[in-house]
Amino acid sequence: MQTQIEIHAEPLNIQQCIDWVMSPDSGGIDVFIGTVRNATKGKTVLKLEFEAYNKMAISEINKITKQAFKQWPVQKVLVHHRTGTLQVGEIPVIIAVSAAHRDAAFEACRYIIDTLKQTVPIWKKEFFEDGEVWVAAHP
Amino acid sequence: MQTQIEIHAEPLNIQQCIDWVMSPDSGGIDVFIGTVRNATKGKTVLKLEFEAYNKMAISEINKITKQAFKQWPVQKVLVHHRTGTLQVGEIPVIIAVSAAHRDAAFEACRYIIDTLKQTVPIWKKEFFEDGEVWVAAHP
Amino acid sequence: MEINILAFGIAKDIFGVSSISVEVSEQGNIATLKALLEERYPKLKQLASYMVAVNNEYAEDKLIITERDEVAIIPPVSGG
Amino acid sequence: MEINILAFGIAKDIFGVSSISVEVSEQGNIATLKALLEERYPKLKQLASYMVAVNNEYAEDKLIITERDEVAIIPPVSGG
Repeated sequence: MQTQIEIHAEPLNIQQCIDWVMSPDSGGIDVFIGTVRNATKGKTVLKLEFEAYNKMAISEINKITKQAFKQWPVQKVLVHHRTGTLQVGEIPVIIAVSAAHRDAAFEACRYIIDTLKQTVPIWKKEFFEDGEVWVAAHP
Repeated sequence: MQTQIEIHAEPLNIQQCIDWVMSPDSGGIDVFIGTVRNATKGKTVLKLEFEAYNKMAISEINKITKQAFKQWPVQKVLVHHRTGTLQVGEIPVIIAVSAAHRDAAFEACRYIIDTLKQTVPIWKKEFFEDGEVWVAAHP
Repeated sequence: MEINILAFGIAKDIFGVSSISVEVSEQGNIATLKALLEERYPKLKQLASYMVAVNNEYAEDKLIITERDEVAIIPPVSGG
Repeated sequence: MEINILAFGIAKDIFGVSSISVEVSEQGNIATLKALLEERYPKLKQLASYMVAVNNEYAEDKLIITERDEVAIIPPVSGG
């Protein structure tokens, strides 16, 4: 039962994340990698900016990973989130979960990204050709 | 809608697999990585051997990925399976799926590994201290 | 008492700065604070929703604020 | 007619080789072949199950085999 949580402005390293969750007693790893898409609702996206309330975000992610360990027999859980300006194709988030059996890895990984998007104080601004908008801010 | 299927005896390369499925119009990638576990049902595993009926295995995996494209709006699907002798911690299988939205990526990835384990002609022999056994061969 | 308030995301745009100071009565709670802020920054009311965090935890309306607390405005999150 | 049969996994261990030849009557189908093989290799009947593939496709019992077909014994799979 080990957790690694990081929020920083450096590019995320997929291989390092996966290496960290691997272990001889795990049989399966599920990894979710978010990537910056070139369009949203049909509008071209130029870039994204992510801002985090770091201390609280770490604390909220920690709650989520603790809950994942309670709900599923998982072995190692990693959540890395990037902040700052990201271009199309870059990676804002990596979640990796190892477990003896794949069910737990898939379900915990899915739970973590779904809950992260609901509760963790990180904000995304989308930049279009004709302006910019904080995602989800307005009804 | 692109697919890459490979079965070979060389070590699988996680980073290459993920790079291949990434694309500017995808927003999420789900990756499943199988790893050789050090024990099965409480018995220490020394190593595994994988054998494949290559041509038919490729054809069966192709059926699975086609079905995934039918069922979910996914963009790129990759399945790499290794054969030969694998030590504990090594990687027999990588499945990577990119999609505009994460639901499709998670569900298709899960479907592909679950179905691969049921229908694709690949066999695994487990080596223990006191003998060896073809997995699932006997009731 | 003087309460320092951190702002993130669109809240920072609405305040125009990343932190502001507001005068809250002793025994003032989160509801008091929200009413004060919405009066001064009516655009807060146009948000889909917003929360207040105290010492890195989401706070309920009835929580009493003290001068030593770290208070932050949390507009709708959109990480991931 | 002479049918060449590929064997994988535990079927290879049961046959002792990775491919065998069996004499099947003209118009013989998969069921005929299975009966022949189970008589010669009774251990096949102890498997959890096994399938026959013809030209890289799982074949039903009633499929007629021809000399040009690629036939393989598929014991329970365990990839992944």
